[in-house]
Amino acid sequence: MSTTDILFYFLSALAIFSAIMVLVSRNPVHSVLWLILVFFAISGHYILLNAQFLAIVNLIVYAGAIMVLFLFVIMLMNLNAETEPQKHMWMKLAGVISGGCFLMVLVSLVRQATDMQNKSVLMKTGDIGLIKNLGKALFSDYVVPFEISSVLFLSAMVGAVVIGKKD
Amino acid sequence: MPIQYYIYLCLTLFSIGIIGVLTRRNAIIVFMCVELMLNAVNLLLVAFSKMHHGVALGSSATSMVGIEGQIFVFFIMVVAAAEVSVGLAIIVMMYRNTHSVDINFLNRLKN
Amino acid sequence: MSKLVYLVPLFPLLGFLINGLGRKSLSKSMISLIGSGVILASFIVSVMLFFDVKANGASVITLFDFIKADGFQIPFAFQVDQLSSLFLLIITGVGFLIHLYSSAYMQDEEPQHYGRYFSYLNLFVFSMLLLVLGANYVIMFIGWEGVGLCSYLLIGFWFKNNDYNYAAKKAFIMNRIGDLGFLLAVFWLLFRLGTVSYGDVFANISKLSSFDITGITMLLFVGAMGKSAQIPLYTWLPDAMAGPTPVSALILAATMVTAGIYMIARSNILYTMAPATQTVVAVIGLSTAILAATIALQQNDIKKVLAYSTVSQLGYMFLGLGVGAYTGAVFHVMTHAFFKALLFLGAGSVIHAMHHEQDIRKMGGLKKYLPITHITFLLACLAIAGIPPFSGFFSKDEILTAAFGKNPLYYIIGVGGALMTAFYMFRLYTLTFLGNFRGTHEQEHHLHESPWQMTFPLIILAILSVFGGFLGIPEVFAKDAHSLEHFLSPIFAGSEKITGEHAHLAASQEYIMMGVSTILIAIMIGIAISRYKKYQLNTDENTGLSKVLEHKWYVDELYNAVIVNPLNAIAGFCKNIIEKSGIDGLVNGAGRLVGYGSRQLRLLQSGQVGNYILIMVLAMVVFVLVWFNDNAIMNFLNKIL
Amino acid sequence: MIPVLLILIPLLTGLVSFFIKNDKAVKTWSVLSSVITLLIAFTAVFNCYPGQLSYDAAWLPTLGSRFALMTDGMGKMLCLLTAVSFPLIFAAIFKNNYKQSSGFYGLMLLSQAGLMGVFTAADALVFYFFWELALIPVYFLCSIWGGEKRIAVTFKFFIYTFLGSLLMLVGILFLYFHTNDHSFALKSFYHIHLSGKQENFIFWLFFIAFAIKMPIFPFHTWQPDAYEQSPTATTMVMSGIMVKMGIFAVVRWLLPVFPNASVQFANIIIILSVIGMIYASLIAIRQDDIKRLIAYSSIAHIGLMCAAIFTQNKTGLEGVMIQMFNHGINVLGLWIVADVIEQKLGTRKFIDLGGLAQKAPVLAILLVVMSLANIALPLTNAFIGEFLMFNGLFQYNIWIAAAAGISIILAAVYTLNMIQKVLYGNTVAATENAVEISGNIQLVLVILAITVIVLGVYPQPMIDLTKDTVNAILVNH
Amino acid sequence: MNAIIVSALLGVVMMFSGIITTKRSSITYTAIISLLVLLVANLLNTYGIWEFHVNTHGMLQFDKFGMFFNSIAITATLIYVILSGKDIEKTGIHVSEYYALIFFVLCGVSILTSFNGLLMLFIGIEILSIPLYILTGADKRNLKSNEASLKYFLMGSFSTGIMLMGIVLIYGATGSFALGVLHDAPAAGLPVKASFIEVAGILLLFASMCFKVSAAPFHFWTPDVYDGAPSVFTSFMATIVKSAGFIAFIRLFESNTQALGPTWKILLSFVIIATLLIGNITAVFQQSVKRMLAYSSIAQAGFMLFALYSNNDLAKEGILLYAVAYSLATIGIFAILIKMKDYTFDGYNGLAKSEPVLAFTNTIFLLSLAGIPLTAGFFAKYYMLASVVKAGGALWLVVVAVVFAAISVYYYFRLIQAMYFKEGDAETTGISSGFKNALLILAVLIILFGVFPSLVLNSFYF
Repeated sequence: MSTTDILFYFLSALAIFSAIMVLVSRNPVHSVLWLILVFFAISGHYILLNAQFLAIVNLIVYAGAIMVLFLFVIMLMNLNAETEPQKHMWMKLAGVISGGCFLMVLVSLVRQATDMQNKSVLMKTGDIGLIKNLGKALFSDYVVPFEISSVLFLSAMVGAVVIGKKD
Repeated sequence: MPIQYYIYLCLTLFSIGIIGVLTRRNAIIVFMCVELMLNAVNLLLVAFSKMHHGVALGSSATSMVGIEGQIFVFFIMVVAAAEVSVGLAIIVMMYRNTHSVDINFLNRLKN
Repeated sequence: MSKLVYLVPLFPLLGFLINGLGRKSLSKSMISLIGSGVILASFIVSVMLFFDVKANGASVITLFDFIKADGFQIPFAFQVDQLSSLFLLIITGVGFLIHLYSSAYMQDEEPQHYGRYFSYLNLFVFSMLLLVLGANYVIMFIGWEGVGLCSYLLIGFWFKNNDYNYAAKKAFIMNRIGDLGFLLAVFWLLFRLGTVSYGDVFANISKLSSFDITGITMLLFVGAMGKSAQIPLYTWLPDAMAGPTPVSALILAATMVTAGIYMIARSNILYTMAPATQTVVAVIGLSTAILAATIALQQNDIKKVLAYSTVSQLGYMFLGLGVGAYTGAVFHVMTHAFFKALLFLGAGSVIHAMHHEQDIRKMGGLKKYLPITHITFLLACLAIAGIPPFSGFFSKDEILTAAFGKNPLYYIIGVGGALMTAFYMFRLYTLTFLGNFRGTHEQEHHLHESPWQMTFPLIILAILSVFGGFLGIPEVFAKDAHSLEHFLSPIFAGSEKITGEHAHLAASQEYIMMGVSTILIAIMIGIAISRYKKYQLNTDENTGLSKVLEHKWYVDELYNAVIVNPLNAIAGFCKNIIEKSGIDGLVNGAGRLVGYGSRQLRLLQSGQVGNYILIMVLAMVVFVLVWFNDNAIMNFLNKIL
Repeated sequence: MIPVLLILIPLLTGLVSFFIKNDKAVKTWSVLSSVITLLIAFTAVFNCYPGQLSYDAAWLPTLGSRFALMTDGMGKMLCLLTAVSFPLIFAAIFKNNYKQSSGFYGLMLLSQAGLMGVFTAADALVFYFFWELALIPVYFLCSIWGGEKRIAVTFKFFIYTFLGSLLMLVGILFLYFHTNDHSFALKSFYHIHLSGKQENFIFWLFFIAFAIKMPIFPFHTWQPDAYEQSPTATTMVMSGIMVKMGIFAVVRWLLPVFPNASVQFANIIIILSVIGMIYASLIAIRQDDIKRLIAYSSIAHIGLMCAAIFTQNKTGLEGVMIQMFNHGINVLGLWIVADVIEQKLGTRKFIDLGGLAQKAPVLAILLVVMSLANIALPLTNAFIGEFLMFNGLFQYNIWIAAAAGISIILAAVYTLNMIQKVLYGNTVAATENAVEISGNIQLVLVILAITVIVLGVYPQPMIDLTKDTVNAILVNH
Repeated sequence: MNAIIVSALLGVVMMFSGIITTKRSSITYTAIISLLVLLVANLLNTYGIWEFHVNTHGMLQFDKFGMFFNSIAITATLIYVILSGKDIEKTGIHVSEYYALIFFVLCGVSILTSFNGLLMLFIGIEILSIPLYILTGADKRNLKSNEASLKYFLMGSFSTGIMLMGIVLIYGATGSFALGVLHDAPAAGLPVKASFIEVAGILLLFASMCFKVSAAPFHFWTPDVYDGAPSVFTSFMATIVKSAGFIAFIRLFESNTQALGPTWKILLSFVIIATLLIGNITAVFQQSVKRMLAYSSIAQAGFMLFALYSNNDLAKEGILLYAVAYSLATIGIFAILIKMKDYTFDGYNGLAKSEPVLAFTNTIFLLSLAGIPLTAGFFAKYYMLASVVKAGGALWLVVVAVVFAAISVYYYFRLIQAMYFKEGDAETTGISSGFKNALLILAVLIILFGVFPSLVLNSFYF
């Protein structure tokens, strides 16, 4: 077992464990922290896949900006384990079972997928994940969606104003 | 690393996200679970992109195949960021009016 | 001459229109003048036609195409031949007398009702003439239904009284049952032959199978049952006495009820070729004759007695038709028209005098108050009882003799009926005219003979009743003296050819039969007179058979129990259960189902985001499962669709 | 051009009348419009302009539908019926006062336009359009001016018939894609070739639509309620003319298009119709309301027509043709009488009626004439039609004819019941002060009565008028 | 390209218009003028007269179908603003922002009519959705509006997650986000079921698209959101946005359905029947007209899905006509609804007496929705049914559909009954004669398209 494998398994286990902890934590603040851990694990995966740019962005944008925003909101609302509402047991069970079913059917589909047999992921090498290459592609081939997504931000901005501003 | 591993990993994370959406009542946590789903997607995208890249490298050493996957991840992050800003604004607005972020509390509209 | 035949029905039609439209503006005398005048005019034309036919034979006059559809053509055509011209004479002749009689009898009515009465009467004559004149079964059917309508209108003439209305309705509906049979027979003919004209039908009779002929004749006979009041469709006729008495005389004695006989006589070839039907006709005719006669024995309403007597006599006519004595039947129609019209008019005179009292138990001794009525009534009674040489004797004898030739049993039963006829007629006569007056003093005070418009027809009809029989003197008495048979022979020639020459009875045997029956009848008359001469009014209930007879064998009750009530019940069931709960319930149920579904499906929209997403996730799982099992699903769908 | 005028005149005048605010003016306007339509219909019937009897213009080129109209014998006759009925209806209700009468008359005229369109359409899509156009105004008429339970009842009626017509639309679409030239034209439909299974399926789609419209047992339950609750003028349109749409449609769009299926299923349909006849007659016997009685009687009569159509012999079809006209006339008369009684006495229940013959003899006579026509007495118009139809039925099967014949007897029972309970007997509280009918209505009823008699004595022109249709349909077989 | 760029720019213009003027009505007029500009720009592009030349690298592909739909959407928005502009002004203080968001939505619509890859689909859908989350919550004081907004947002982002998973799986199987690759996979000789990953991706993508067009069982957000959102924005969402969703749906699945084999049709027919069932049946017992319209929009979606099912030329023509008919009628109905004081059916009682023009036009709109001939709605439904019949093999589905269409009459006509046949005094506010005239013009348009649908379709064919 190579280092890559070990790292893969470790990061995977970490991601899944942290993800589960996001769910089971009663305290929303803990959930946020566990989620940040998931993001870290995923960033680790990115690095493993030699997608450095995304790894960084993931950390900065997600783990950094977005999760801080979440944390900020939760703190603002003063949410904690005591105030955290809990679903009825049966509803939780139903949720877990149906989510599990969803996983099962998808996994069984993947297992049967013949075209995915014998395909492997290029680990650690490959330079498409480098900032230079991504940047080149982003500002040449993908300039249209890039520009258009500015509209998205504009509307999000307007939205934040409309919704957030006190009348 | 076989692609299946990544697929299973990402599907698992994705499903955990779904389960979270289904089992939690706190709107913020639910939203976080959606973010978890998006991250699972991102990881899978990168994995696929590397897979396709690996295949393409066999024929051409300078191939850029697979880069579109990573670009897509970039856009997902962009969208997610926008969504988060709007979503949190909505949640805060809700909280302002009801002092609650419980989604079960959202039942004035039904039937 | 025969080109003018359209005038015959046209006059009454004009009379109907003038009287109907002008009933408010015309005076009573004007109305009666028009009403009777048009019939007289028709009578005169009929007489001319009669002699024309006698001299030149039959002819068919087509006026226009009534229905010209694919495959067949029904002209509006009249047939003037021996049979129809004879009936024309009876209808217009007796009809005229009755119109004349009515003008006095109905004098008490308000002018507009008086006008209405005459217009109905004219319309009736018009329809009857159409029936008789039509050159095909459809025109006959028009008249056939037309007289049914007129009888409905006339029976229900006094429409304020709901009992009368019921009687009228009953008459119409029972007639309709018969009409359906008639109509089906017409369709059958059209279907097989593509024509319903008498000439074409009788000429192409060989194209019909014996099943067809039997079926057609049976169905036609069903029509005759309704119109001529035979078992089982006879119960309307006694009830129909609700109408004014002249109407009873016209419709129920002289004309309409004999339509069935006319029709069968008209179709004699068909019947001759269908022996099975003939037997049915004979048996039903005979049964009706006896049944009605028994009922007549115990009736107390003067008109009811006459009504059952009519039914009974009609039965004899059908017996005649059934045994192939077509001439005899027609002969009896004629004589019956005379004496039964006379009886009804006489009864009307009595009722008129008694101020609408119809119960014979409350009469008696009217001999001295109503001399003309009395004499004419007596003559009519003798005629109907069959005492020689009155007309009834000849006609009835002809039928019975023919019946004997077919089956002696017919004869014996027939004679039994004749005896009953004699008995009840003279019971009626005795109770009415002999003995002491049993009515109130006031009635007695007002008793008087009727005006000339009423007595004149009585006298004429009495003369006809007495001498009418000489048209058909049996061969036993004088060779070739049966002038009626000679006159009608072209009509029945076809049948004669098939049945061959009658096996004549020995003259001596015939004499003995006549003698014995006459003696028996005379004895019956004697018994009747002696028994009821001293009759005193008692109100004790009859018992035993008398009670059964008084209640007409409970036939009406039977019909109510077997047909009317179940029909009502079924109709009610359809209306209240099948319609409301069944079909409409299903339709409304579909609506309610949608409503119920709506209320239930709404619950799915629980308002909980968690539930919504749960269902979405499950749906996606189902999507994948469907995709996995698409073959099974396709097979299933293919199977059910 | 004539068919276009027949549609356009009521359509435009109808639209205009919405804007006429004066009661009197709108009534006069409507009468005027309907009389002009009648005159045009006469020119069609008497074939004054033989070249103008059809019309064809581009409409939806991409869909293969053309605005094609034509008038064959059957079309002419039904247009004539429509054109004759409306002036008579308007005259009969001239004295009635409706709230917002401009709307009332406008909608009436619109429904006339729809009916004319249905009877002249030579293109399936055009036909469907007018089929619905005739329905919508009637829906509003019934719902606004109807009786107490009008809303629910009309709603049921509307959804029921609308469902039927949607099924027909599916059928039309299917046929359209199976025509050789991708067209909705009648001719293309006549030359269609379907497999047996397809034909059977589509046949029922069409038939159910028509069966609901006619209506045939057991699709009839909307009808008595709708007739009872509608304003009588609308009921006259519905029962006098609109039910003919169903029969017309069967003759024009069902028999020739599905020759095999209509032979194959003839048995079922005829038996259903005959059951319906007897069933409706039985129910009519137990009705205690004039309008409901006439409604059920109408169901029975329509049942006979439907049965006669499916015998598919010339006699039966000829009978159906003229009976369509005759039934329209007769039932119109009956409704007018029912309306008069309701307007004057405020009740339709037999129990509150009686003795009207004493108070209003003219009305009584005319009602009797109409009733006699209703039971198809000879020398009334209905006899001819029923005679031919029964004849056709007899050729098909003697036992079915005999069973159907029972309804002849039952018809007499319920019709005479009605006459007796309304006209005869002694007067009761409601009829004590009844007065004779007045000018307009008397005139209308007399016209109808004369038509009844004239067509009963001399029906040949009517038979000749529709002969071409009958021949064309049966030749197609 | 014009529509995308101009709408984005005009969105910015609208944003700033709030700074330049505080007069609300002038903002509305600016919006109307801007929409006209947008329309002209799009038409110039459509007729090939002038356009922004941008190298999209195959990300976008403009065709007449898409551009024609843009025109429809823009025109519908124009009508919407003309009719309901006053009510947009009343919703809150951020009038210019609302208009800006509407323009951004139109930008999203233009992307959805021209996307040529899953990336643009995704971005387009997000640009379409995010402004809607905000508009739904625009009535900030109203708890219902808050709730609707949050529900919409949570479910919307969840469905985005599903969609992304679908896209990724497809990418994994085909190595591309382009639509063409997806189409070619089965054609390249692969056994239909070979690519399980792709199938899974398509199924998930399908599910998320179903969510966007509110097809059952992904429709749950629709009634709540339509009900809770400010009516004036519900009108916009239920019409223009929804039709755009369908255009995207059809674009996406136009030619790559073979990958799913016959299952595709089974699946789709299940969805169609479920949608028709839930939409129609549940609408029957609604007491609020607004909520009824929400369910009715689900029912209409069921019909629009037929275009997807039959997937032929007729379907594409039909969906355009459907978009026109449905949008115009619904905009009209909502415009009237907004003026009502009481949104329940009883609130409409006697409207015909107090406001005959409103009642009349509303009737026309309802008849159009019900698919009664002589209204545009008839031909819309007609095309849908016709396309399925033409595609063949699913006549039973068509029969089921018409049965539901008959049921739909029930709830549409309930409103007509309330207006015309029931006694009551319906209260309305702020009705100007201009508003009435606009409604009348709209009604005339609907009838015109109902008699001559080629007016719409011919311009599609030029």
